[in-house]
Amino acid sequence: MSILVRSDIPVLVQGITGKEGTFHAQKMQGYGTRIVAGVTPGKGGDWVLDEKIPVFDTVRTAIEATGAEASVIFVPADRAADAMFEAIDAGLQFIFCVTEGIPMQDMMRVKRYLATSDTQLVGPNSPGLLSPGKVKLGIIPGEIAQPGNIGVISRSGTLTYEIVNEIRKAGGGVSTCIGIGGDPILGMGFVELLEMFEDDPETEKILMVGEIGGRFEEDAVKFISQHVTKPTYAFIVGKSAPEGRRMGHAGAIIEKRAGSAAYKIDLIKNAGIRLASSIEEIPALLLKS
Amino acid sequence: MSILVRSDIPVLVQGITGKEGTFHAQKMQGYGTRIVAGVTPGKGGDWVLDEKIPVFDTVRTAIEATGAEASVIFVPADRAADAMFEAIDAGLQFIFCVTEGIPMQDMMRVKRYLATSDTQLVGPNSPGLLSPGKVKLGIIPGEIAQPGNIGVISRSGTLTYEIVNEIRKAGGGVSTCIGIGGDPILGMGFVELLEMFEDDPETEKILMVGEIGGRFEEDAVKFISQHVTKPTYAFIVGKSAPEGRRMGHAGAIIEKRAGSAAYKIDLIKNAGIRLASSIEEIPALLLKS
Amino acid sequence: MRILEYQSKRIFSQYGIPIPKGRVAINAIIADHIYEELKSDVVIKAQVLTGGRGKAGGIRLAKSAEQVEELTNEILSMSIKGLPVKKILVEEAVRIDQEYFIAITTDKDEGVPVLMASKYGGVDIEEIVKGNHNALFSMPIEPLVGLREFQVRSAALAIELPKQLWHDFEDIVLNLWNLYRENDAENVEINPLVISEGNRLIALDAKVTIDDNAIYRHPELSEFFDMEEEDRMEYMAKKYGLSYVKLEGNIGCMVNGAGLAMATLDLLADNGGQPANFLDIGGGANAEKVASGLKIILEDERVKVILINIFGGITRCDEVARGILNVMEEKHCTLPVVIRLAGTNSSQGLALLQSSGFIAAENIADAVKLSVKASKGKKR
Amino acid sequence: MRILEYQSKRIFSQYGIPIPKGRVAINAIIADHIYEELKSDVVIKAQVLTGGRGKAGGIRLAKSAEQVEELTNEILSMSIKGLPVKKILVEEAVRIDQEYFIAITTDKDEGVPVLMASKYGGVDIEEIVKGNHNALFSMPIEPLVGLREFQVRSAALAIELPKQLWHDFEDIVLNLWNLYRENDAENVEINPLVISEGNRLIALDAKVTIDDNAIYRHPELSEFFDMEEEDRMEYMAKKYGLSYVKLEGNIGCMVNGAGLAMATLDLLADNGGQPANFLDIGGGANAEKVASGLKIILEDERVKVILINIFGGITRCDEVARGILNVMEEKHCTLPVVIRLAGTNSSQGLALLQSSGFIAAENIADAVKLSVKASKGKKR
Repeated sequence: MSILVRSDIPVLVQGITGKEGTFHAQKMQGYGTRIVAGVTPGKGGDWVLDEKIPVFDTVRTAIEATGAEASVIFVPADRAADAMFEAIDAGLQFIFCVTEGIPMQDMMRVKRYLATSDTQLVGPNSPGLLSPGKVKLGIIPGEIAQPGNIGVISRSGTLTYEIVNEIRKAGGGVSTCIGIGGDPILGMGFVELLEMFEDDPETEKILMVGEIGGRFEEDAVKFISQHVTKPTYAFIVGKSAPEGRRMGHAGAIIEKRAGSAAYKIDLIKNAGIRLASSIEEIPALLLKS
Repeated sequence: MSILVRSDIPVLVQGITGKEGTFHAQKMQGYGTRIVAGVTPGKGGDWVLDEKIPVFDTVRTAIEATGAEASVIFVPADRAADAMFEAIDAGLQFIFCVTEGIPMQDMMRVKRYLATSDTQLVGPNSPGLLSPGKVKLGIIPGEIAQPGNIGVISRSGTLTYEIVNEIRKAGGGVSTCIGIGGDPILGMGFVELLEMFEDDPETEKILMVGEIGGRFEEDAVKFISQHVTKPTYAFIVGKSAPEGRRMGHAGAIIEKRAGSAAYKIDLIKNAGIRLASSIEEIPALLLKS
Repeated sequence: MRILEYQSKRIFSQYGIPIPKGRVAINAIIADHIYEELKSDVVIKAQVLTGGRGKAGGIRLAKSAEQVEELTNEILSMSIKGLPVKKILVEEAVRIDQEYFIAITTDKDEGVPVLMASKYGGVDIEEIVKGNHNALFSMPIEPLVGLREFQVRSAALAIELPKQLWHDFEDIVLNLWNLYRENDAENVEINPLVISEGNRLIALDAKVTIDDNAIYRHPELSEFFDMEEEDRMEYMAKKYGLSYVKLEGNIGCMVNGAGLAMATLDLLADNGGQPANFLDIGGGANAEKVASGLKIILEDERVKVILINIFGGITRCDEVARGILNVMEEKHCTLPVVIRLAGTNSSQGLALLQSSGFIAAENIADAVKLSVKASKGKKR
Repeated sequence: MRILEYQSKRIFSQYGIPIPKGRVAINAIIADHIYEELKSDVVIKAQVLTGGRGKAGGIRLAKSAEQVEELTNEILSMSIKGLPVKKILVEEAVRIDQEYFIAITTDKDEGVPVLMASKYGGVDIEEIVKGNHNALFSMPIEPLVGLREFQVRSAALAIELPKQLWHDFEDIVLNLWNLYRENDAENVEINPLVISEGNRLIALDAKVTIDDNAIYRHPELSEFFDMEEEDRMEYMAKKYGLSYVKLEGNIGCMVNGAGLAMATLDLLADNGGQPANFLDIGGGANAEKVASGLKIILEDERVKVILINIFGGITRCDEVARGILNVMEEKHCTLPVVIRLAGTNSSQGLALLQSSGFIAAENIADAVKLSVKASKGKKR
């Protein structure tokens, strides 16, 4: 089974009639995911995906009619916060938000509203979740991974594809691969997912792919040191990135807490987590042990 | 012991340098309540109540210096919502808000913020709490009640004084008397306090004083029927009040759910709760049984 | 604070909510002038703070200058539910294809705003809702989040609004929310919101009620507070920060605290008395406020006896006594006055009043009985 | 989007935050005109999007028309941290009794705004804070509640602001919050906020940064987006919705996804290559967007080889190939181009590029090695 969601979870797609929504709803369905409904305001009553999947105007009506428990969001950035509010309000268990470019203050408010609910949010700017051979929510290409025992969590989209693909080419497989999203303000972080991988019987090793900026990796390292017993591996990108631009003194003061790649790599090494120094190294490192 | 607060709880007074704040801080102190600090923005560093009680600019600094756990608020209506936000943010356990006339939308926001905290709010527009011979927080005159076994909860101020005074004159006594406040949007309702009275070893009978409007009494009757084993008495005022003014259709639709005195009285009678039909009747009804 | 339709529409218009063209008038000359300006049939609408204007004949269609004059004069001579019509709104007549009800009101029990909508607008929505719960869409609004677009769409779906109008509807309802939020409204209501000419949404009527407790921070709204539309005594009471409601009887009541005031009224009724008013002077009233309250009662010519019932807590009885003495001296009041003082500083208060000829009562029951007795005596 | 001091101050002034009198100038004639208007000594301040202007001599006091002319010409001929000064702000010189630092910024880790204040304004606050944690007051703001008055008072207390100025300070900071909130700012900062003439608070400097993702809903701010102040390539990238950062090397990189782009840059560095830029074309880029990205790289004369690394997910490799072909034909590019395509529709993409003379790479490692090799070859 995948972490987080069960393989037969009924899924709705917000923004299903848009170009990306349609394309990826098809891909998900093709992979075996139970797409049961779409939501596009003003398009309620239409049918999509070979006229087999009903479209609704609101998330609530979609849930009432189809029992959907999770949503994948492809709504454009200017309406995506509202789509998340709607999904949370309607009581969905899981939201995977693929949309990128959501205004930061919108996302702050979504996150606070989320905290008052039982909904779990992955993203925004997340490629979603792929459990090879079982279920796919989001946009991770299905063909890049095969079933296996490695759990992958990442802040990136394409970098994750690259890595998972290399692992596959080297003969390795993945239990679940999940992207928490590339934005600074996110729903779930590494920690919650590390906990799930630790508890997941199909996962034997965990790979964390991190980046410069933010505190996600720092929190993760702390959690791994204290709570994760499975072998854990890390890869951090951004070593050669120039210092980010300042938003003035206040920004610099705040950002100081966040880490450079060097700082994060030090933390990881000091915690005894195995570190890959390049993409090429990853498959060997994970598969030899 | 009083319900809700222990007798030696350290108390700060927000708005202590105002006319009412000073007057009632003195009265509370005279009654034996442990007033440890006052808060008036801009007056930090002053001393009041015979130069024995320090005044602070913020609730946080007051707590740090004195360990206050509860606040009684006398701040004017236009600043009272902010005073509550500050008290909640500072992590006080209890707030008793005496101020009346707070704008409704302010109070909506306070109430939602409150829900994210562990603070318990009584009021606004509440006379506070009096546990005769033990502790007094708020403005209930100390001399009107003597210690006893009757727990009194009410939406009114002066009506409660009247009733408690009549009980005293008839030889009866009170365990704790508390006013939830006369406003439509309040912190604690009857239900939470009924539960405490039910659990309070010093309370043997409970008197609830209700009014027209709102759903407090309806909720209370349901709770009493299901959870209260102690003899419970009720008195409802507003039988002769004319129908409230409408705010338009929408207001009327909403208000319909709220009750007239006749509706509430019916509920009470049907639930087998003993009802006093006038103030005069109350002492006899409570003391004979 | 309730405000008149034309005032509400002025605010609507500031918030970009479409309304019919039109203006307010106080006589037929102005009404005719507006009619000429609008170059269309007009609707003439009585401006009074009550519902049921249509049924009472206070909303009429005029198709000529003669009709405008005639109907204006007719409506301006009416009283609706006891309220004299002093102003009319003259508006272009709008073709109505469909009528909806839409409101943002306050659910005080839950402490949240509520978005309401119905496809049965224009008629007595309360009655329709009573008979059919599905006729009304209702959704709470999280106070810290505010109205969200998806909630507006849910409403549009529920009232079966044609989809090509969803975008305009979203604008209108979000603006209605901004109006509610930024003006400390208790209630904002459009009934009916109409589809006109197939594709335009227009607010044909407008109701706005502002939270009295918050008026201090909206000085720009005070121009809407129209003394002429209010009862004179209620206006005075509001001005002094007192809570006053006119009733039908002859016993003028002044009490501190709403609960005690209601209990006093109940007891009066139980004893066969008829209160002339509800008057709560609130907590911590000083002599001046007491005096204002008493003056309002004295304005009421129906009053045959005055009952003052004070239980001092935050209010001090000596202050109350001082207020009473000041007014009685100034106004040379000859009415019987029953006074009951208890609680904070009551002995000082009673001492002040001792030599003034008031009827002192021991307790509330006593006070009520003495008042009822006096109210049944001879006229002043 | 960072905006210049004079633009930030224009917004401050819209929000009622007091600033010194003054205006922007682009030459000594205008500067002198402003000096004559102000009838006071003036401060001439270089308008560039970087800190350290003071230390670089970009902020100067002028006490006469001659000085104004001289200093204006001097400053307008400067570059500060590589940025040429094209505009100056000429402001009345203000007496400074005390300097504070005040900011509302965004704590992205916690997802909340933060109110910051310090009594050590005017100098390098970061350094002071590093040495002394008590030097900085910092308090999170609940996003759904907004900044509360008590938080502002807590700040005033922490920075030991004289109490007679608390009321003005509250107004300034609450307005700063409104500015932050209503304009989708990431950061708003006053450093220093000064006490002048004993009792006036004035914002001597102003920094405002707007969230790039939210600029679409603030069309009124677009006038502040000053192309001349931006790097030409960064400006183009922003226009096309691409994420571009100029670097020091000669390998032009175009990658989809920030993570993969960073990994590519890291690998280039590991292999002794020097990237000329970071360029993320984002998710789901179409041929047009790809073409725009490529054109930006081609604008950069330092570039000796182009590395295109695409792992198609939401992005389709055939679209990418089409975009590349269009540009290459249009621009007659003769640079070596290393292309690596994988994932969604990669075989179609490779087929399209087959006959075009690009260097095709198997994987990222391969692509990087080929690019580094090409970058060390002869000049174009």
